[in-house]
Amino acid sequence: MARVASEEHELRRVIDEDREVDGLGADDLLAIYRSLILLRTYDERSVVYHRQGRIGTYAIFWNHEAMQAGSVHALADEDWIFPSYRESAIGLLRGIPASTVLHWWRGHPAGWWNPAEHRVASICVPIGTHVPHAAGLAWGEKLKGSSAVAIAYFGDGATSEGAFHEGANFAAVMQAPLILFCNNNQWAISTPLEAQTRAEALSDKAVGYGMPGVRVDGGDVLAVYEATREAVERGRAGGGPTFIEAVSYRAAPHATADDPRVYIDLDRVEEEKRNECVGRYEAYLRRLGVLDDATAEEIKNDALETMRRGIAAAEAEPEPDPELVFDNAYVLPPPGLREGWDG
Amino acid sequence: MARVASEEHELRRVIDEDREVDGLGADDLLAIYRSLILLRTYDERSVVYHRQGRIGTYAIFWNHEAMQAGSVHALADEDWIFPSYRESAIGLLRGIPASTVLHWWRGHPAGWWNPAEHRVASICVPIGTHVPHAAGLAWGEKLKGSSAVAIAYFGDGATSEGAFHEGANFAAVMQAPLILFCNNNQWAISTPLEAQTRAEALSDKAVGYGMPGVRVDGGDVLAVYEATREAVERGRAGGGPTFIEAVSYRAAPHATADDPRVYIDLDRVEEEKRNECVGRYEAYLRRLGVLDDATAEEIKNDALETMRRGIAAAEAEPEPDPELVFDNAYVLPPPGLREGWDG
Amino acid sequence: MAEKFLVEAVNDALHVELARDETLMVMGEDVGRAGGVFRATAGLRERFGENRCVDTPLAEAGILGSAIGLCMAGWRPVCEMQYDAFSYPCLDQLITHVGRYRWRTGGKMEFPLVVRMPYGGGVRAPELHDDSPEAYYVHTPGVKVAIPSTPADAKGLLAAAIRDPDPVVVLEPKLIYRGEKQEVPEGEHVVPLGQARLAREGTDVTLVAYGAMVRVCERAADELEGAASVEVLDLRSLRPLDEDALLASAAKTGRVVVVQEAPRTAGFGAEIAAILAEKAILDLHGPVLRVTGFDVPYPYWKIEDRYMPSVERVVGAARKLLEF
Amino acid sequence: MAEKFLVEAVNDALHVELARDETLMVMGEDVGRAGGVFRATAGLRERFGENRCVDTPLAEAGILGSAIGLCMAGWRPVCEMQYDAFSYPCLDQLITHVGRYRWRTGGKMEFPLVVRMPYGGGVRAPELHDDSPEAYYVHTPGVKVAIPSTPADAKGLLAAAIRDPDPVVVLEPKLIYRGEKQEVPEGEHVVPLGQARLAREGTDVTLVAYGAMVRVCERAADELEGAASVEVLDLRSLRPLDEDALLASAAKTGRVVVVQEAPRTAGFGAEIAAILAEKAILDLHGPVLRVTGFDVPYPYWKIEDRYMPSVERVVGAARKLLEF
Ligand SMILES: Cc1ncc(C[n+]2csc(CCOP(=O)(O)OP(=O)(O)O)c2C)c(N)n1
Ligand SMILES: Cc1ncc(C[n+]2csc(CCOP(=O)(O)OP(=O)(O)O)c2C)c(N)n1
Ligand SMILES: [Mg+2]
Ligand SMILES: [Mg+2]
Repeated sequence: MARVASEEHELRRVIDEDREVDGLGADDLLAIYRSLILLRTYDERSVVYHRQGRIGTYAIFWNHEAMQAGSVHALADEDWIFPSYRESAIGLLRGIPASTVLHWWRGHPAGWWNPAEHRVASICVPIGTHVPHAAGLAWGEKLKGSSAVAIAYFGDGATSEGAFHEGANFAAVMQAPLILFCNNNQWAISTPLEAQTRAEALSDKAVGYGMPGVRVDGGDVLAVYEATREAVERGRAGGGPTFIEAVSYRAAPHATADDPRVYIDLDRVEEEKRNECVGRYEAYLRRLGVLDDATAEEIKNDALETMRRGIAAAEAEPEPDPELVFDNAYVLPPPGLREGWDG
Repeated sequence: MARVASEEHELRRVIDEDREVDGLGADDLLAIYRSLILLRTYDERSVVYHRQGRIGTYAIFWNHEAMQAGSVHALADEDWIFPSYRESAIGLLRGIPASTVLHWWRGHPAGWWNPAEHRVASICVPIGTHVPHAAGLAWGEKLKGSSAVAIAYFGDGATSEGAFHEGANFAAVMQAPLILFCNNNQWAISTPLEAQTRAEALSDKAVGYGMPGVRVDGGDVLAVYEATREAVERGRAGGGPTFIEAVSYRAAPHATADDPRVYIDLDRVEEEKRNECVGRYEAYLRRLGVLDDATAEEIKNDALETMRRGIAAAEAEPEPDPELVFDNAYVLPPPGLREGWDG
Repeated sequence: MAEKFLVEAVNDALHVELARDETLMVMGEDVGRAGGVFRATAGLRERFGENRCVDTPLAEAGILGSAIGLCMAGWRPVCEMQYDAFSYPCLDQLITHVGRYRWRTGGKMEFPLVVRMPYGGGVRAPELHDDSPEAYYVHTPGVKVAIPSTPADAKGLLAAAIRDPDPVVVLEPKLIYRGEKQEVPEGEHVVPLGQARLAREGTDVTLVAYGAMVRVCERAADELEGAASVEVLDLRSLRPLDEDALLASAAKTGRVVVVQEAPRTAGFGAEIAAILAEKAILDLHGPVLRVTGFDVPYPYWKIEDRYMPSVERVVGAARKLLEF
Repeated sequence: MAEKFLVEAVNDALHVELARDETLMVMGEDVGRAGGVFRATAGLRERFGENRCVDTPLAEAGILGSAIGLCMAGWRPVCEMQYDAFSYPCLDQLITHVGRYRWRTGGKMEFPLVVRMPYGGGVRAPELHDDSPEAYYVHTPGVKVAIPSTPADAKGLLAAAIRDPDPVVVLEPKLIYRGEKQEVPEGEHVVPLGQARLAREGTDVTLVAYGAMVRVCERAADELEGAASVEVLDLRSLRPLDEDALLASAAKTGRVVVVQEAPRTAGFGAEIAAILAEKAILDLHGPVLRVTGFDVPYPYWKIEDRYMPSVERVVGAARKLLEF
């Protein structure tokens, strides 16, 4: 009976093994730290803004920062990012202003960016449905002879969707340079991983698509970086897609509207919180002597300042023109579109 | 990188290894032969009937008989069969009259049977979409405490569909007693297997669902029987679903409307035809001394007679009442359904 | 009778029906452990066990497809789609199989399944949490569609859908899930499919609506108080449709405005207008007007109120008709 | 000008457009090696290579979903769905993404993709090879829909769809794929979206149709010759819709019959009737009548002709209207 050897299921780790990643100098390590802090700060401030009624329902990504920052650092600027709602702020790492993402969560049209500008696709709300988009983009870039790769982020729950399956298979068949990045935080809202799949590991799915599948500790930003870098290199070299399963844990509610107490084991959550990804990396950098208090402080203040300016800018934005109801749907709108409009 | 050991990809064989299958006596072997001949005869006659204009477009299953007969013989009467169009006549092995199936291909309402009667679901035309049905049925039987299992037939092409994926995953998560029987005839109309998947073997997909996956020679009716029997036993014992990849070759056109000459290698087809499944089994039985000329002749004549009577009965059936347009859609039809009817 | 929110009435119906019929099961994403993201299925898993209130994998086509198989095994599944727009992955199963399987069996088998989901806009949510997909469902042969606008009807129509031998899609207006508490009959309560409700009687103009738009019409009626006597017809079920009630009201007032949140083109409002154009042409004192959403993606929520049919737009249409 | 079958005109359009625009690519199941099950894509792979005429895996949502990504990479994909009913698995991508992605980018990106497919009944095929799904498509915001009824229009509308900067679904009536050869302009030929075609001029009654139903209406007009002067309006595109042509014809004849193969409820015929009920009410001499398929699964082919709108049913409706 076909099965994957169990050593394949071991998680790649860097931090806990106190390894170093080839080719990463102190500047790189600090850049990664900066990204982690920016994301963490974005997330924590957003929860506060939500409580203050300044943004709408918000999907928290606390303890997911290592997966996002680690993987993005392995990309080149030409590479495309396809985020789900869980990676709503990943564009910050590509220069999208915090105010833009805050606008998105404020239901303001200014929250929508031009994907081509930063090579960050629109935030995908319906689970797994962006995987075929990313496959098509990666395939299309390859057809053009470009060296760009694409990365699609999705959760453990997404692997149950037909769209994920069709996209993964397309990527494999077309040998598209796509990284299928699975954030396995072990929950899909209230549904635990064992009610989602019987696979021993989600990375085993790769075998059925004929693509490499790897598993990393999703709380280890350097392991994520390293695994993604390999996948990017493979894709750029014509080796097709890679499935990365990053194993972590959703240590916060699914979203601000969710109350996990009815379904989650709070002790486990506390345990995971103690091992959260930013602190782990920070301790590692301090062990290495790359980070000192002053630098850490400065980076955190920068991030806070970015958020302060972001929310101020978002709140300073005038209320949107209702005419935007009609503006962006068609290049050549059909006549009669405004039938019944009272504007 | 996760992969399945290559010995797992070897095809289970019985006939070519001149093995015998435990527990199968001469009567069983002849019963299987009878089924093979019935299916073969149905298929060959249907192609003739189509040429004669007596049935409509028809999906040929020549050289698929071993997969169908071998697996059905491993089922008990309580078990459910979910056929695709490629297994249109599989119900014959459960006592559905040939005339019924011929009606189906004649576009006559008498071609639709009551699935509950023979535990054979309706022929599924849209690819892969019956896999979730079979998963639901198997799960539902299990919930009732019944010991029935279900088998769903689908092609290599079907494994690309989201519906296949969602159904397979449901079966695994619910530990439903389902056999996912993949007829890998290496073509989906004109699309060859290598344009369908990059998997080394379709059975590798099982790993990603956390279910056993096995590979058999689809031209070897006893290997198919044996593999299915194991899967049935596992399902009945609470061991959940099994994926069976039966490797064969589509040695006939996809359907009567298809002209494979534009896309297929005809030499390869001729080679496969020489090794077709009924002849292989017949030779085996003769080697074993289980089959002699007289018995073979009688069985073939019986099958021909079944078809003669089947087509006669189908053709004797009165033209359907047009009122059937409205009859079967709802138990409690909404008013106004016949608005505009000129009957 | 207790006062309940609409979503509580849904929950009540599920409790009552699951207790009444052992073959009933509820399934969907997060319906079990969490009791549903709107808590429509709260308490069911605790009371009826995890086999009768099932947290499924995240796969809408898998949910609806396996529900078909469950029907074949003798179960009556009530499937939840978490939100309107997340039901689209199940459209293939719905169109291809749910609406056709009974027909395919020559009428020999029944597929008494229910698909229920929160639907509609106005809730300040990220995109794809706001759609009104009823036209996709009602255009699909073999499927019935019900849409309550009050807590009592939410309970009664869901019970009717559950007991109906045919597949029924029940769309629950999430905007008013916790809008206003109203009396809901205790215990078994069934509102037959196919009977419209005269939410308000009047003689000058009829406002035809369903779901959350019924309240918009009622408020429009209030606004027109004095100027015109307004009838509000709550369709309650789109298939079977209570054509008699529609035609009777059109005959009485001679003026009809149809209100729907969904995009305009080929929405259910068009069907209502078409029926009137076919069967009430001599009764009409003026055009049949539609107040609808627009043929554009449901907008960013900061401006969603301008997309949704408003009291003003409905009043405007009614006035136009009255002055015609 | 050469005489061509409708499906040959489709093939011609693809040849011309692929040659004209290097960013165009054709993709779908069996479009390459086999040239399509109806041979609509014959010769493309040989001429333009396997990268511009791609045999995809068997996955409709995968096809349409990856087409979105291809657009983002600068390609203009023309996706084939092998048959009408096999397009349903792509509805989720269509509704959720194809129609919304441009909007989502604040109007910054274009998604100039085309989905084309054979559609409609009457071809003596097994089930699910006969559907008329236009209502699902035209109800979907952000998407345009064109349906040719002649070989020349099949070429011209497909070219227009390909050149249109928005997503367009083109439904090709397979019943008349090889119905009648007609003149088709050579080389580039574009029929703009949104312009109806007066297939026949008349003064007493208007028959409104599209696709294969246009011929049924023409035959009905023949039948009524002498009894009435019949106008036949071929809509050619459902969105954008040529409302002016519709209203002009209704104003001229005062009597309108709408014909569609699709199930009746909330089909596109309802939209036409609703527009007339809204904007032509004073022009109408009688009800707007619909001749349609029924709200049941498309039937077994032995009796499909009784489901399809027939010349008799159209003539009957027209007579009823003339006698009203
Ligand atoms: C197609 C679809 N179905 C349902 C939902 C509702 N929903 C939002 S998040 C979520 C759980 C997703 O879990 P997972 O894929 O593990 O990602 P995570 O939220 O854990 O990052 C669900 C069911 C949706 N957004 N899209
Ligand atoms: C959803 C869907 N898409 C497309 C088709 C058209 N179609 C019919 S058979 C076929 C190929 C199927 O190949 P495979 O799954 O390998 O089964 P086989 O025919 O080889 O037995 C296709 C594309 C269909 N029936 N359903
Ligand atoms: Mg998750
Ligand atoms: Mg095949």
